Amino acid sequence: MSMTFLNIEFLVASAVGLLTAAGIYLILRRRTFPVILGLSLLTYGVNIFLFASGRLMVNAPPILNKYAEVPYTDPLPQALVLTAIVISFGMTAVVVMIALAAYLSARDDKIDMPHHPEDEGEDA
Amino acid sequence: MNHFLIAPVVLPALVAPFIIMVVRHHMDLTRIFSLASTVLLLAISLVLAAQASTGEVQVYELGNWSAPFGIVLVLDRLSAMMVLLTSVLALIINLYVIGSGWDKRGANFHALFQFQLMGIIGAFLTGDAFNLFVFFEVLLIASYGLMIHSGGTRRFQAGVQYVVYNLLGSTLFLFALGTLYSVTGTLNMADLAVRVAEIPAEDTALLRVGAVMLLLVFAIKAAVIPLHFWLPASYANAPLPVAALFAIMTKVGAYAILRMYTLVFGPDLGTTEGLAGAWLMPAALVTLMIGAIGILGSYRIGRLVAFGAITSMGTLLTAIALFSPESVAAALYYTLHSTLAAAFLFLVADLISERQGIEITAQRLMPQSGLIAVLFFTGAIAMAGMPPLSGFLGKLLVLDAARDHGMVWWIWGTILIGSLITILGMARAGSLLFWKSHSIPVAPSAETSQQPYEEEANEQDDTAERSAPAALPFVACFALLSGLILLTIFAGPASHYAEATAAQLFAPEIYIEAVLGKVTP
Amino acid sequence: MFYEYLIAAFLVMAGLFGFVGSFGLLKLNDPMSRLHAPTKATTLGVGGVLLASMLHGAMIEGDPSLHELMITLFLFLTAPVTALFIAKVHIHRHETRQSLPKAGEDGLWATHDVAETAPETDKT
Amino acid sequence: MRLLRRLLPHPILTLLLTLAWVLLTSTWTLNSLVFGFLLGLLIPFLTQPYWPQQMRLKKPIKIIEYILIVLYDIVVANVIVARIVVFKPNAKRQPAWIAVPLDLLTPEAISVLAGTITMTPGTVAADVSAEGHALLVHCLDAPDPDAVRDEIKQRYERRLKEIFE
Amino acid sequence: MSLFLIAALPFLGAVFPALLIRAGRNASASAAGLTTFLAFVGLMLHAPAVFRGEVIQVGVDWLPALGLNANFFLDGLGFLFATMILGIGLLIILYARFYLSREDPMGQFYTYLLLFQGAMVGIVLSDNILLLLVFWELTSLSSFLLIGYWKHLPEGRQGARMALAVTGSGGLAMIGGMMILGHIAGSYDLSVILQNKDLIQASPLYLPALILILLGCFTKSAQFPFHFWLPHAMAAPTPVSAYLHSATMVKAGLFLMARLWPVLAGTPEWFYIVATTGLVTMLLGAVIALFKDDLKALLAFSTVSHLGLITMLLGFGTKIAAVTAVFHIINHATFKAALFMSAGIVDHEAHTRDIKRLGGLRHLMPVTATLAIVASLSMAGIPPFNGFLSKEMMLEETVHTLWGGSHYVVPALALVAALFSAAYSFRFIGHVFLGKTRDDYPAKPHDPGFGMWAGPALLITLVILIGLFSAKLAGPLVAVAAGAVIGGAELPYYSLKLWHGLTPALYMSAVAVIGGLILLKMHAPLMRAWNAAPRPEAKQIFDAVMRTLTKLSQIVTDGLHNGAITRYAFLMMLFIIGISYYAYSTGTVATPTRDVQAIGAIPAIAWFCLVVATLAVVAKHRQRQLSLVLIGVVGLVVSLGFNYLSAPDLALTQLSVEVVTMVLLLLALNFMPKDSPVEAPMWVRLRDGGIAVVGGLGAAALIYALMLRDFALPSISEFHLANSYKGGGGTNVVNVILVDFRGYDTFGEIIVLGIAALVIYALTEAVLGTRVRAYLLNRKPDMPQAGDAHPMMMVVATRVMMPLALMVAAYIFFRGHNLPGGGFIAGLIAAIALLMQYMASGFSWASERQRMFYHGTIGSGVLIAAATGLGSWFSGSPFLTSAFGYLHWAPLEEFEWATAALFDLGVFLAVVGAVLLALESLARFAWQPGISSEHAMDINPARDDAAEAAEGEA
Amino acid sequence: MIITYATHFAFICFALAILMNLWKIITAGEIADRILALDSMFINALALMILYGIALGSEVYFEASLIIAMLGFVSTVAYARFILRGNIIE
Ligand code: NA
Ligand code: NA
Repeated sequence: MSMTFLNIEFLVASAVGLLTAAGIYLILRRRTFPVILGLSLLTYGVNIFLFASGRLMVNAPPILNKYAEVPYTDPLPQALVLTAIVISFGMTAVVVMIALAAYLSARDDKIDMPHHPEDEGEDA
Repeated sequence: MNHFLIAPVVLPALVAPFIIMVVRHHMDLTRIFSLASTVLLLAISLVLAAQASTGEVQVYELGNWSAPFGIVLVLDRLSAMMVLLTSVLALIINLYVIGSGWDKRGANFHALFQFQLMGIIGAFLTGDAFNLFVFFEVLLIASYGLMIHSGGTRRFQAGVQYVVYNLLGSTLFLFALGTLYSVTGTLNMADLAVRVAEIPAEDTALLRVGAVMLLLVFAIKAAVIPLHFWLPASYANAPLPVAALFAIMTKVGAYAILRMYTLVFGPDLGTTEGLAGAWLMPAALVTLMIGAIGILGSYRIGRLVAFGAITSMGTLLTAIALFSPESVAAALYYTLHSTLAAAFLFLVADLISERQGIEITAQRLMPQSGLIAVLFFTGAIAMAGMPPLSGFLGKLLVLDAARDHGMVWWIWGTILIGSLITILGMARAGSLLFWKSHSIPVAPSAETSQQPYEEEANEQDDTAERSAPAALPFVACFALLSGLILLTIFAGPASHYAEATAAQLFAPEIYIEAVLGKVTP
Repeated sequence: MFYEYLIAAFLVMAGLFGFVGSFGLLKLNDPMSRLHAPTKATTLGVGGVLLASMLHGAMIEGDPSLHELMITLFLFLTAPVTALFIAKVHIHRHETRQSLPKAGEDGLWATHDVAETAPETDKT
Repeated sequence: MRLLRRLLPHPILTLLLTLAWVLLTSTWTLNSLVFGFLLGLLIPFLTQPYWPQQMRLKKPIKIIEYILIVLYDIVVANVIVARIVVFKPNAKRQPAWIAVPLDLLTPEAISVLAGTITMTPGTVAADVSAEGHALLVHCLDAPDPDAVRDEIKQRYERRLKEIFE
Repeated sequence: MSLFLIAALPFLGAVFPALLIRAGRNASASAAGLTTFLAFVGLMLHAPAVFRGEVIQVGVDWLPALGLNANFFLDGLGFLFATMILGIGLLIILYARFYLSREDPMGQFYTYLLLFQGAMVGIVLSDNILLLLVFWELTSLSSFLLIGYWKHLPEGRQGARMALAVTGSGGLAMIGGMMILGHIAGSYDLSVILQNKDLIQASPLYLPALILILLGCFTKSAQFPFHFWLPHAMAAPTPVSAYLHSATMVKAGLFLMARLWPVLAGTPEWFYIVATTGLVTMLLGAVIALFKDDLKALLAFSTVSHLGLITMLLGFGTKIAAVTAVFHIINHATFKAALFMSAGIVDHEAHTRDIKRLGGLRHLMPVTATLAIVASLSMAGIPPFNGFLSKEMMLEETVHTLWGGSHYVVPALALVAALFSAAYSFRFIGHVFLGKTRDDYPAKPHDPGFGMWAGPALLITLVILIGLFSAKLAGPLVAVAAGAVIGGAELPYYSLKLWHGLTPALYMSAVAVIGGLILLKMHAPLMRAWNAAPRPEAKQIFDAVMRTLTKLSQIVTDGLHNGAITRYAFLMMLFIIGISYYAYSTGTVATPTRDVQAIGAIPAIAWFCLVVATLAVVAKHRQRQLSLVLIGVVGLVVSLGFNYLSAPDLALTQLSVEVVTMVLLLLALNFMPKDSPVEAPMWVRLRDGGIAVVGGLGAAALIYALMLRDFALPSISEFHLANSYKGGGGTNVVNVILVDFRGYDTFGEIIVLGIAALVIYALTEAVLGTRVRAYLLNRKPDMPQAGDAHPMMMVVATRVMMPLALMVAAYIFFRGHNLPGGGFIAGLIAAIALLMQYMASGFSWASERQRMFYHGTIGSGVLIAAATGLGSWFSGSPFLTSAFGYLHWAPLEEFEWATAALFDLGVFLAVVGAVLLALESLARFAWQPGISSEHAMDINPARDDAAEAAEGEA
Repeated sequence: MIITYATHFAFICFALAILMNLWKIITAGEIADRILALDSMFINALALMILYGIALGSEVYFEASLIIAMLGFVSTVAYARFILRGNIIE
């Protein structure tokens, strides 16, 4: 337990980094489904990032205690993350549906669009 | 308490659910309510503009919580101008959409349209950085719906890309906000300005990262190269009247850059020095050029106009990147112009593609060819920034503002050469679409119906209704054209307003004081 | 003091059963047997913790609450369904009509009773 | 009476829900009780369409006995199973499938039986037969499958039959 | 008449023909003619003042911010040009009325023509160079329309685009030049600029400004090497050629050089650029003209040559040369417009303009022949016609011009040019009108009606009269115009007369005429040689350039925007990381102010789970369902982490969102391939991995650094903690922030959710309205299906679970203000409770029984939230101001109420509606005729046995 | 004091259980095993959370456990239904 990286900040920061990295990697894949997975991971990453921007505290939930003077963690980032979670849920739902619609219409779930540069005749 | 500030946000937020709940199945009623809402919105915007034109900055404390603890709406000249612009555009496009029957080609158009307006206007009015994020998301998610309105394979495919790309942008937004909050401990923009100014010089790196990430977020919205890739495919594949509405969306990005980088990270601030200046100008110039090249290289009408929009964003951002009162004034004037011009050309493009399909090739003469040709020609002039329309004046203002900048030759060269390429591209497209058609004999045949998404055309769609020429779309087009003409004739007053706005932006103390009260050092 | 020992006993028991449940998941060598293991964790494992928690709340903190019972209720309601579904997955993928005992007068087990409920599927 | 039936479609459920509310809030006040009761009225009313048939209990009192037996079985069987899991080599273990023919008819009763089988360690209810007249049970270690089946029928099914049918 | 009105009249006039399209040819021609005539009269009213040397000025501010003012002024030069523009314009309007055929849209023609006319008048009257630019570009645009007027002709379209490309680019260069000029002079007003010769010529920016402005002038006036567009513009109807390409537009460049002569001319740069260009153009144009068989092409190159001549004169920079230039402008306009019109008449009557198919026309159309021959002689420089006079003066000037130290270069080349000029003029006469009448004309030529030859006749009269009485007739005009050109300085001595004595110029003229005749004699062999000689064909080069440009643009555009979002996203990441690193590296970092916090083993184990699961998602992402399971692990650990780090609300939200998301993804995955193929080559995967690692490291380092530092100033959340209970009435500060301090965010957030559901619904409608529906209906499952779709145990469990879950939702809802929970989480739980029912008993069974209209639920949620917010207006407070208090109803204890709860109810409803609408929409995709769920469960012995019994009885 | 030790013991047991679940999720050859392991992980996590509540003497972690008890089931059923039927709502 004396290893220097065994601290909350390191664990959280590395989790952010890992989730972000995994998210980025998957977003760069060529099918819609892995991209959606990547977006999910990236969302975790950024939510934790935003959460950690209020610094980290253990056993100090921002629920006011009428009876004792206790420490409270920063409630604001929590509220922000809540909003962000909800919004990204809506976004995920939409992107899943559009991806599905695209797949069903084109019978192909490649995320890169087929490219048809029409060769036109002389244009004058 | 001046409730007019919240009115343009709440109004569509009430009308949209009302439409969904009560009149969803009655197209006529839906249209009436949607249109009424847009008209009312315009009226409110006019009142707001009148109020803002006194130079006073008004603050609306939501939930009665004072800044920086609650969220505030702030009305200054800039936000009033943008709200007014949005309302004007909204009304015209609403008319067009109703006239062309686009709103009937899929579900929930008007509700999404109202929500879209709510998002855009909310973004212009808010004085809170996180709330800006929320309203970005509102306007984005509504735009996703509008973008894929009525469906179609390519539209869905482009839709996926549009959403994914913007989700990346939203993620970056959160990274930026987290960083800024973590450094400063606040979210209110005025408060951010105060606190950022007090950041000690020996610990600026993290704030700089946050500031630049924020700038990049807005740059994505504003389609700055190389963050613009979302734009061409999504605008070109969206229903073109929707793309016309989207003309304001890129401006949201430009607006946010202006707001943040005058109010919070002002040009004189040492902490964030060089963040925008270092790359925004070259990027803006490349944007302009790529857009112009895209116009010449487009083989589809929607894509052509989409690149036109990119070009105008390049010009606009060039002006913004100069970051002087003159250049910002020029940028604001150009914003008015380019929004109307892009929307105008998108609507004309829709008139064309409804009749001839989306390809820029010579085809049989379309119905109402003459009138549409005139519209296209004027739209092209506007887009290319040729005289006599306001685009030329806007460009001259930008060129003039760049006179003393170190990169003046690059700026002038790019703007002028970009204009030339734009002209060539527009001339090419116009002569193919309108002139070459005359050399093709009129032969009525069954296979000439060239609906862009014909294979997936909704069975419920009444194709007869689709092709029936209606007056309302032309009314909408002429309304936009009149807007451009008015902007040209009254260039003096308009640029005067822009100057006053720029002056207000470059004196952020008024804004800050209005939001936070007397600032105690 | 008695309660402390009681609570501790519950906790130790809970820990042991919880551990054994997941250990079984690794140790047992056939999939259907592995399905048995988690029921341990649910019943005595979590049950022990819940009991300990209730006792702890009532006796140590002086804030008696029985809401842990709700968790128990949910677990007892859901665990059999979970097990059923996982068993059905196993039956679906690995068992045949022959490998299972005869289903009495009904002839076959519901999971294998495909034709009646779904359009024909060809295994490709 | 009909009005009462409409207001109180599931009196047991209402009771159960009121109890759940009190348990959840853990506040033993009149407010809580009243509020919980109101919700206990409202929620069954809202979910009524999903309960097409009335669930009838013949001998509700027997439930308590049944629960106690099951709890006892759970504790005992847990220990046995833990021993099997930890100490008995896989090779010596004798897993088995058992088909348990059912006398029970109502879905509720069958479900409770299946739940019981699963919750008592060592057995898992894995499937029902195509028309619901038998249960497929898997045993972790059953040298004598018939004994297990008989125990299920005797110890649980019989009691459930009394309670439900 | 005000100059404003003169400038505006043509534009007003342009409106009438457009409106009168249906009123007939005469109506639109009269409207056009009348307005032009009015403008002409208006102009003439100023003549006395102009000839007195006065300058008439009017002005009004237009865009003061820029210095762009609507200022006009009229001096001699402007008067000369305006007279030409309006005067010849009148003749052209008359001519065109008869020239154009019945099929041609006359209204359009006059509209374009008057637009052009207005632009030209604007150029010559502008007293502001920015205003001048406006008109300048307008001429390009309107001439584009005029050249392309015959839309069915490919030459018209191509010529129009070529003209636009060349003159447009010159115009844009000129914008740059004008901006610099204005910058140097400190004003864009011409009257100011013209006063600042020394300032301008001393400026280091003089040369760039000069070059840019000249680019504009040269392109417009078809100077070498930009001359090639002009002949192609001849595809325009002849009235257009006569007007634009002889008299007016091409002279705009000359006008501007003359206009700016006082401040730009007189430097060596000016001389060498302008004079040389003019000289080369003059020579080249003349040579090419000789070998053109097309009448209009011949005239076009002749025009090029004459424009070069005038340019050269202006380039000399001497006052006398300027006078000569002005004089030649007048002369050229008269004879060249007449020639174009004559050529047009020939074309109109004989139906060909090909010289090789013509000849002997003097017998068939004597009037036309007379007019054309006189004009040609004038062009050839034969006395006594006006062309002779100015050409003589030009040759005289060349003799006095030193070029690169040599006395001979300029006169020699000018002589050659004059010689060729005479030759092509003679050819025009000889090969068209003289010789024998032929019998193979495409049509039988005869003189047209008076209306058509009246215009050229009037011009020819001028040609002769100016030639004979030059000093009297043209003298004053030349004087005032030239006076203006040289900037009001004293005019040099010159005399406009036929006989100057035996001057070098006279000898040169004689040589030119004789040589011209000889060249004409040798025309046939010369023509063969010419045709055999290799030479660049401007049109082909231009077309090739344009094609290449277009192709290149397409390649660049398509290459950049190739639809590959994988690459777009990669570039985006790269850019973001790069710029962010730049921002970081240019800042300063101080030492951390906070200590790290130690932790125990459990969080470390949780972290380990997260790491392993995340890596596994990446490694196994191709197995789609498996990666969803793994994401489930990630979500669980994240929720646990939130809980551990004092964020119970977040944990609850994350957990419930997780479930709904999973269900959604599984529903979608049902239709999609279950695996992703390996597509990217190894290097791409490595590249992506590289950027991912860098991005991840960046994010990690950033948040780590942030966590080790304190807020620069105390966070605003201290206020929230302090006021949550006092001002918000709740002890769960997060919830109070959500529904009160930042309720507006939450308002936006539920709208996002609502919109998401609407989008999904609309999308479902759109997809199911297409042939996809048929595909879905006939779709075979791609995995083998098990029996028993709606298992009995699940259904029974759900029946108990659903009310309990709703109870939990209620519990979570009501306690949210004070303890973890709230409307959003409650909404999700309620939605999941209903979702369980869907999963248990199937879509059709469940949706038949649901009483909610999800659209309505979403709508009511948003409306309730908004109405709660608006409620505060009644107490005069801002939107979303909350209120709370305590109620006492005996025998109950105190009840706390808060408007925040009402707001939260809105949130609740919106969430329930949105989630269910989304899921229901997805489930609709899966609906197939085979799927029915008449009963809640598939197997129910009680039901079946009862049915059997009933059957048995029956 | 004894409670503390007992709690720590239980913590370690459940933590090891979770690690074993993770091992199974990653390595199992059969999707049913993975789902089972995930379900177990949910339940072990639930136990851990209640243990935290005991260790910290706090009630605020209760709801999360409640939710896990309710919702872990839903996702498990969804995963399983997906394999059984493809369509999880039919
Ligand atoms: Na909450
Ligand atoms: Na809440």
